[in-house]
Amino acid sequence: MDAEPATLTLELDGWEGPLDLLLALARNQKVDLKQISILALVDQYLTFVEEAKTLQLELAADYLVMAAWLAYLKSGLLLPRDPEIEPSPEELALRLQLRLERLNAMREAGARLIARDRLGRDVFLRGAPEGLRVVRKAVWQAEIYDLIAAYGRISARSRPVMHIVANRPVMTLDEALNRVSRLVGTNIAWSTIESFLPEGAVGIFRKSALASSFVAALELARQGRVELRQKSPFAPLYLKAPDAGAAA
Amino acid sequence: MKRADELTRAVEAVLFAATEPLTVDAIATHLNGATGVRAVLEELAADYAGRGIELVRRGERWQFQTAADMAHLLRRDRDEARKLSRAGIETLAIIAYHEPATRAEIEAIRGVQISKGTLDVLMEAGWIRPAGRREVPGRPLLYATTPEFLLHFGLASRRDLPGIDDLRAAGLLDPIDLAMEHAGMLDDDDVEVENGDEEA
Amino acid sequence: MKRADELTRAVEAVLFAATEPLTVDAIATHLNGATGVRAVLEELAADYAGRGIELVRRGERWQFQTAADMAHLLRRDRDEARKLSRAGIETLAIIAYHEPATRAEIEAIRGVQISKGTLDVLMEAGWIRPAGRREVPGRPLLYATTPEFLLHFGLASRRDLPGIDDLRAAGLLDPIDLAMEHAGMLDDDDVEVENGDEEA
Repeated sequence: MDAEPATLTLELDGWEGPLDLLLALARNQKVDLKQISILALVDQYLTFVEEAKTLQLELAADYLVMAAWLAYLKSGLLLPRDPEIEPSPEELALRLQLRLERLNAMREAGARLIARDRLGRDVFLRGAPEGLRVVRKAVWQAEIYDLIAAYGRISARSRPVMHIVANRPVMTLDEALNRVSRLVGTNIAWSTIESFLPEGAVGIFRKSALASSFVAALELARQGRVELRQKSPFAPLYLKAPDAGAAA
Repeated sequence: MKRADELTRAVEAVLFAATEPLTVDAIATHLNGATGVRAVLEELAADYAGRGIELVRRGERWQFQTAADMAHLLRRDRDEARKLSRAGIETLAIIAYHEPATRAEIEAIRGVQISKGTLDVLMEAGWIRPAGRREVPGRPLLYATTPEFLLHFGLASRRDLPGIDDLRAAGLLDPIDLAMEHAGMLDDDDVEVENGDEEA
Repeated sequence: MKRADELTRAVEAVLFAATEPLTVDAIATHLNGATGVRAVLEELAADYAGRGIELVRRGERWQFQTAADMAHLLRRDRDEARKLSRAGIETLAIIAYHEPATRAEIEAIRGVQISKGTLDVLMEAGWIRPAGRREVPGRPLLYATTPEFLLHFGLASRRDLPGIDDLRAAGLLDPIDLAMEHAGMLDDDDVEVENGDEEA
């Protein structure tokens, strides 16, 4: 880092870009970065680039871009100040100095960090730790109800079972066909399908009667013996005898 | 802790970082031929006596180890509640009602084979135990419940298990389809009536 | 050595046997929910200060390790082959001192692009990790250090990073625009212009 300018040319590959090179040159001024002379730094950089050209070393483009920018900065700093030019050369110079300070700070911080007593290199953990083990132990859980219900389930499964079809209150399709075709003849206006169910039908029987009557209504509609109307799905279903004219 | 001199600190560090017990010579070599290592080791062993760490000699080699009476801390048991599987609870129920029972008998009653794992789990839970062998060809192992079984399920004895009649009374013996139908019918009825009201 | 009470001995034993640093909670859990572990740790750390073995805190975790000044006796340079490049060291320092930091921020400080490999190496070492995204256009990825970073470099926390207080006081961890404002050389309008110039 503290190499003389003469060796800098030879170690061109060692610089990580123009800022890195500038920092090395600035540190060569051997003053606090806050006190460095930006003009002197610019001169050193431009000299370095000239030398590299003389030695016909191939410089990366960013070194040349930086050289051009520094030459512009130098002229700005030397010429009488034009208040129209923004940002001012002084501002650009300060900015460059701040960047160098920051890079320098991080470079030094990195060096101090890496030189710390590092685990596995300078500081060691126990060579042969016994280790901590967590042994998972299953605690099985079941309730008395689960046990009894399980036995009930097995018994129900394995016990001989006699299947008896219960006598259920139903309305057969034939019954429904008779009933609906008979009633629809007596009713000229649109009537809901529920009005065709037997009076006082409740529970399972009412359900059965409704289902059978519905199928009966479809069958009668197919035969042209009844007309159906429903505004929308699940809306009440209306039945009526067909108009005399149409039926004929 | 006592202030330690440099040699003591060095011996301490070397032994701590070592991956195996070290002889006095090995330690001395590590410390560039230091002398007096043996005396330091004796002192250190006394220093650490009664702490959670101790320095011990095994033959000619020395090592730090966790204090012997703290060994139980290195292994921690953690209880994990786990629910018994359906096969597990059914197998347990059959053994409880029919004990002692062989595996073949359990399978005959369940109508399905049981895996070895199922009996193992019940054994691990401490609820069943081997109870001799049935004196028939093949001498199959018999299984019976344990006192822990009664304890866990809050039973004074196996006679407290509800009998078949009790199960029937509780509806636990109803064939499944009929029980479902009952439940289903009731639900449907409720829905029906409501819909009717809404339409009206 | 001082006589130690049972909790102290237990904490000592558990930490000594552990293969990785432990949090206060992890120790307490291992000791079946013991309380007062933190106080015991502080005491133990003081107890061991100046011995060849030390009890140290790294982030939220505690561990025993050899004393740093014993390094000359124990140093092993096996890892020198994997020596970090200068780019790697600087990138790590920038992330550690500025965390969280985006790649663009790292590049702005270093004045060069960083190759993908540099971040990969640091990530592979387990010292940095992605830490969300900065909510600005492009939503760039943020990088931060890990608990292993503290462990490896022997830091109790990021506040222990060498010289971090001085750097912060000197404003060297602030972005350049902020420093320019402090210097009274920048109005808001200039910010845009500057960014373009920096690349020059």
